[in-house]
Amino acid sequence: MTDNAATAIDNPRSTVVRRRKGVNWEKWGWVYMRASGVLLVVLIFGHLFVNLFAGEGVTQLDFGFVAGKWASSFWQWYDFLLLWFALVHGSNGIRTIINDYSTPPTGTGIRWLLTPHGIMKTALVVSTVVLLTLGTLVIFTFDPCPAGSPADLLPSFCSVAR
Amino acid sequence: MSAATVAYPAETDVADASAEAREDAPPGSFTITLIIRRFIPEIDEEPRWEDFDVNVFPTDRILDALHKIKWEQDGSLTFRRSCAHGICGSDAMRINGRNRLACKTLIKDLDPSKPIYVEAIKGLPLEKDLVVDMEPFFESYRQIQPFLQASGTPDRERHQTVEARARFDDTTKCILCAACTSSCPVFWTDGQYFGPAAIVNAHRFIFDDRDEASQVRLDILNDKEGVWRCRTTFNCSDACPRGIEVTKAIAEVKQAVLRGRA
Amino acid sequence: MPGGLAGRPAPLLLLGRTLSPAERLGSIGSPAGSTGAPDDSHRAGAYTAAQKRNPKNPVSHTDEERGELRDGVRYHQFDVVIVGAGGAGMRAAIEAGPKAKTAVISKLYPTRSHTGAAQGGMAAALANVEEDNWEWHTFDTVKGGDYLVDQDAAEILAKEAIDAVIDLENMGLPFNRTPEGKIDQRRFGGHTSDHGKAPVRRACYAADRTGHMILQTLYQNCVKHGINFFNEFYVLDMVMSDVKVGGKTVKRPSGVVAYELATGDLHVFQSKAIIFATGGFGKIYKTTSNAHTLTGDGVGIIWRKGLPLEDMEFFQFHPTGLAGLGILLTEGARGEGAILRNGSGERFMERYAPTIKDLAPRDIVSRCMVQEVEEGRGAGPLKDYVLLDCTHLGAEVLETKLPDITEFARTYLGVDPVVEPVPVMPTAHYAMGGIPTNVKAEVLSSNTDVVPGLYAAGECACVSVHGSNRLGTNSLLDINVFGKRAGNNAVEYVKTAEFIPLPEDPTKEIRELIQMLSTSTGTERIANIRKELQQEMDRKAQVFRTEESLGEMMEIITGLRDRYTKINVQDKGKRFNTDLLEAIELGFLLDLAEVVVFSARNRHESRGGHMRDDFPKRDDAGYMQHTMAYLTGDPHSSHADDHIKLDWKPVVVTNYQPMERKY
Amino acid sequence: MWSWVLHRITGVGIYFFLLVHILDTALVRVSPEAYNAVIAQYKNPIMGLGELALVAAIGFHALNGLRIILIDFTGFGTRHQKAMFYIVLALWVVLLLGFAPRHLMHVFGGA
Ligand SMILES: Cc1cc2nc3c(=O)[nH]c(=O)nc-3n(C[C@H](O)[C@H](O)[C@H](O)COP(=O)(O)OP(=O)(O)OC[C@H]3O[C@@H](n4cnc5c(N)ncnc54)[C@H](O)[C@@H]3O)c2cc1C
Ligand code: HEM
Ligand code: SF4
Ligand code: F3S
Ligand code: FES
Repeated sequence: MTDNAATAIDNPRSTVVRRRKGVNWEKWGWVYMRASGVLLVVLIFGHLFVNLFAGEGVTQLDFGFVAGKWASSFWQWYDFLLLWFALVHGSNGIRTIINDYSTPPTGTGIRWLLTPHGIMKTALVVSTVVLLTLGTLVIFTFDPCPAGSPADLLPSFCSVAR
Repeated sequence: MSAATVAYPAETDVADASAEAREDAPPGSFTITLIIRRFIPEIDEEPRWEDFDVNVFPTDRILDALHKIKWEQDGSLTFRRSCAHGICGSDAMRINGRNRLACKTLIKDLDPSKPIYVEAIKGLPLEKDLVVDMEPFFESYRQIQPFLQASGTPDRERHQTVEARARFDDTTKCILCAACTSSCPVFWTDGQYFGPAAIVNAHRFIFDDRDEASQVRLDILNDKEGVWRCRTTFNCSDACPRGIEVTKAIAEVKQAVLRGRA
Repeated sequence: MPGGLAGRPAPLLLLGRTLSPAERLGSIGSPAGSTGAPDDSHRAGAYTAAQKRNPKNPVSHTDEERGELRDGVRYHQFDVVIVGAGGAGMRAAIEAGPKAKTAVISKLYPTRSHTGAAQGGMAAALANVEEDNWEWHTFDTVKGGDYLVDQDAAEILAKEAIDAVIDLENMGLPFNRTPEGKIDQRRFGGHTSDHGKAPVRRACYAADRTGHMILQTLYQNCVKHGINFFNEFYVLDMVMSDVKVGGKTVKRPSGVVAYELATGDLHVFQSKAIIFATGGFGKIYKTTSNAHTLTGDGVGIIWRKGLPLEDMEFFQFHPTGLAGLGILLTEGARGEGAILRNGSGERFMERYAPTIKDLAPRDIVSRCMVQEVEEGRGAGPLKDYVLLDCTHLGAEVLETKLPDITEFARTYLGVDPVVEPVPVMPTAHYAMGGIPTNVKAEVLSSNTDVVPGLYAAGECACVSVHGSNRLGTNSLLDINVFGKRAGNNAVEYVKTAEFIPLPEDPTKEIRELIQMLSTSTGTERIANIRKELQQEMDRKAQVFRTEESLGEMMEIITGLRDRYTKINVQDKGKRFNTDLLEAIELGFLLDLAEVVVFSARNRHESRGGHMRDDFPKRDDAGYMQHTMAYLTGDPHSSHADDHIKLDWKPVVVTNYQPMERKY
Repeated sequence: MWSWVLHRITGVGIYFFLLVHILDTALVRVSPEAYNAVIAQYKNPIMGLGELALVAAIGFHALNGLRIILIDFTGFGTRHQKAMFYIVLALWVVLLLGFAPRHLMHVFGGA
């Protein structure tokens, strides 16, 4: 009945579906920021509470305090999770900020690396990887009673064990 | 005056006009100062601020004040406008640091005892005075395929329930004035972000149940420059002269992307 | 954001900034050397930031190349050129674009066109909610137009209305829906069932934003079809070439000349067919619902080419414009029960139209309002307006059924319709007259001859489906029905037509005009002349007209024309010189005002929108004819009598003989 | 707008603290002396104020982060974002009022 000439024409771009291959970093980054955020609230406030608020607050912090905590594998895993979630959350946040304020260069390889954008991104990735490795190693290879240290710096259970 | 090729109205000319305005100032009117960020590409290297005194009524709009300047003092002052009642989207500009339509901003709603700052919207290339190049803005709009895509050629209207129609009502109100996009701090950073206006117009089709290409639009916006760049700063919602809940629309599109359907 | 941070340059990180064109280019990798002087390679054709994001995007850029440069003028060739991107222009483009090489030239971004301001609805006898048919719609249109309607055209309008609405729906227009999911319809002034028996629900609508939705939907579909738009290009002239037809040399349109606002460049668009769709010219009046940009350029261009204009004396004044501003408050307000009151609170329409009172036709209500004010019964400190009282409707009705006008009154007059009456006065609304066309949208050069390849549609055209008074909702219909016809017929035409060679120097006249205006050293301000024209038109040629007032207006126009030759364009630049364009637009306004007044003076009767105090009756014996006005001399040098010639054109009557117009 | 600016600034601030904090904690692997020497720095009054600022920053970032999450996933969140921002500020003040006196006592009071 109607002369639908105008509407009958094919939709010009309906066939062009722009599905990229691989992981969609933006989407999963976004999701991760929110998921980790919720977890971090628990982890960070727990951490802050125990370290800065409970007991004698900041004054109680010393080697003995840390060693006392990490003697328990609960706190080892707790701090491990905190480290990973917080650092990845933070690094991803910094990544978006870098993306916001610096235009990704068009070059590739070394030419990409030598732009401000490339330098910042590389620094970010390197520091994140190094710190994650370092932190993880420290937590799990930690020795609460290193030999040859003055006993008054060590947690009390060291002397008991000795 | 410099040796520039574009002539300015002589100083005396401007002074005369405002003196005139004071003499026979109608009752109820008063003088305000507009400080306008001017840029005339033929002369100016950089934009500069220029003060104008103009006689207005409290019920006048900023657009009226701009017209008075253009018509009585300096004809070279340049801005876009058409409908003069907030329906065509021509005259989005930054007034006292906020994006508004000049034709919907009344003098009495600002503080007339202080100078009023007027400048072009930000983040789009400045062309002249209050005029910016809108092409990048419309380009983003065109990229989200802002048209109904439905198969078949029905004889009569496609049916749609009242509720289905209401689902996308808010985003059909958009007049493409760019107040939102050009107030978005993410858009300001590099101008690559699709921007709230494009997402609003995508929303209008994504949630129209007659449309069959929602997925395509969701894919387009599930992009590095797409919805994920929105940091929920709400500048867009605050700026929208049509009262569209822009950030809400963006959030709905984000959720639809996550769900994988409208 | 707090006012404290207003203004002066702010830190980049937080407040952003406006990039200069050169900077912008720099940041996206411009061609080398784009420093200093602005260059325009970033405009049409060059890529933008968003394009860079996806360079393969096939239809994203709709600007055709910049045209071939010859002697400083850019030349383009298109099969069909459409002037104006309002409802009519874009409806035509949707037909023509996919089938012929088409360009749409518009002085505004398409979505800025004034079609977007229409609120009420679009008429079509869909019979979705109650019994209706196109024949009743035809009758209402003829009667509403006070029998000056060409009835064959009105039949087409009413018949094709149904497809026009369905087309829009299929293109995506979000109409309001009935509970069954069909397009909803509402009542509107003058639309009745069975030849005036009762009001009928005929207006298809989308909230109170029908025009906005139409404009957006049409633009969306132009994007879909990848239509070539030339936005912010002002068409200033139509190019006429000498052509030999049967041994005689005649003038034929071969293209248009456009001024590119961004650069000040002139462009010539050579084309086989031209469609004018430039909208109305309400800006000849001070109080108007029309946009600043509705200066009647298209009608003026046609006029200057010596082609006739039809029924120019008929201008519709809508009763309820916000006083002093002219912003429209829809007829729907009175439909919901709002009442007009004078200064002493009297419901004066009871005196003039005892039976239907405030819902009398637009022309009648407007006249009564003006009479009240002129006889000293106006409201307000200057007694210069009347009041639209909605207070008894209650907040609920106002917020849900009339949200837009409620907002307008609050924003612009600071008056809250819920608690106080709103100051209103008639506002110049719609030009019934314009470029005469036949039902194929072909432009007429006389009562019977058409100009091959030249079309007009929309408010700038006069088909004439509105006669002497347009019914509400019939204009949105007009732009769709005749916009589509213009597009289709133009496509048919270009299938067989050849390009007409351009004359030697097609931009000569316009170059001279621009040269004259921009080097002028006069003392007259453009705005002063325009203001005076508009004020005087409001006083002398508005709702009430007399031999005397019209005569005075002729003198005033002659005087203003003289002053126009001494104007001073202050802006001497090339880029975005809106000062220069306002001067050119003023030229068109003066021309059209003159034709309006001259035609009005010649019609010694009162009919529809044309009210003569000295001839208060309709005179079918003498004047049931269309006015045809021709330009016969140089408008700038002589008095109107020396350069305007008036003629008559018969009205097409098919089914309905003129009757007295009673509601 | 300002919620976002603060969120971003606090996020960056916390991030750089975290970098340093991981490094200083790593000193526990070097020797108790080294660790204690560095950690002692945390106990001087200037650093004490710094810790207060850190907690303030984390507090704001965390509370506002939760607000953002509500905005992202609920219609309620977008509609009442302003009110929620004020709630964030209020909770933040409460948090600091709870933490600051006790912490400052630890730092200055030599308790
Ligand atoms: C406030 C208001 C409310 C209305 N409500 C209704 C209603 O409810 N129902 C109804 O049926 N009608 C209504 N009307 C009337 C109707 O909206 C208009 O008559 C109709 O929209 C005109 O459409 P158009 O396409 O002819 O012109 P417009 O939409 O005005 O478009 C004109 C186009 O021409 C272009 N142009 C002009 N000059 C030039 C030039 N020199 N060079 C290049 N381009 C040029 C412009 O850029 C624009 O794109 C209303 C009108 C107004 C003012
Ligand atoms: C305490 C719990 C935390 C919550 C609930 C939280 C929540 C969030 C959320 C939701 C975002 C995303 C903001 C957006 O997309 O608009 C974000 C961004 C960010 N977060 Fe956190 N976060 C927390 C802790 C941290 C920590 C410990 C760091 C530092 C290591 C951090 C650094 C950042 C950074 C740098 C950003 C990016 C800011 C931006 O893009 O503007 N956050 N946070
Ligand atoms: S969403 Fe609002 S602010 Fe943005 S373009 Fe549309 S009308 Fe303008
Ligand atoms: S201003 Fe921008 S960041 Fe999101 S909420 Fe609006 S698009
Ligand atoms: S002039 Fe049309 S929106 Fe302001």
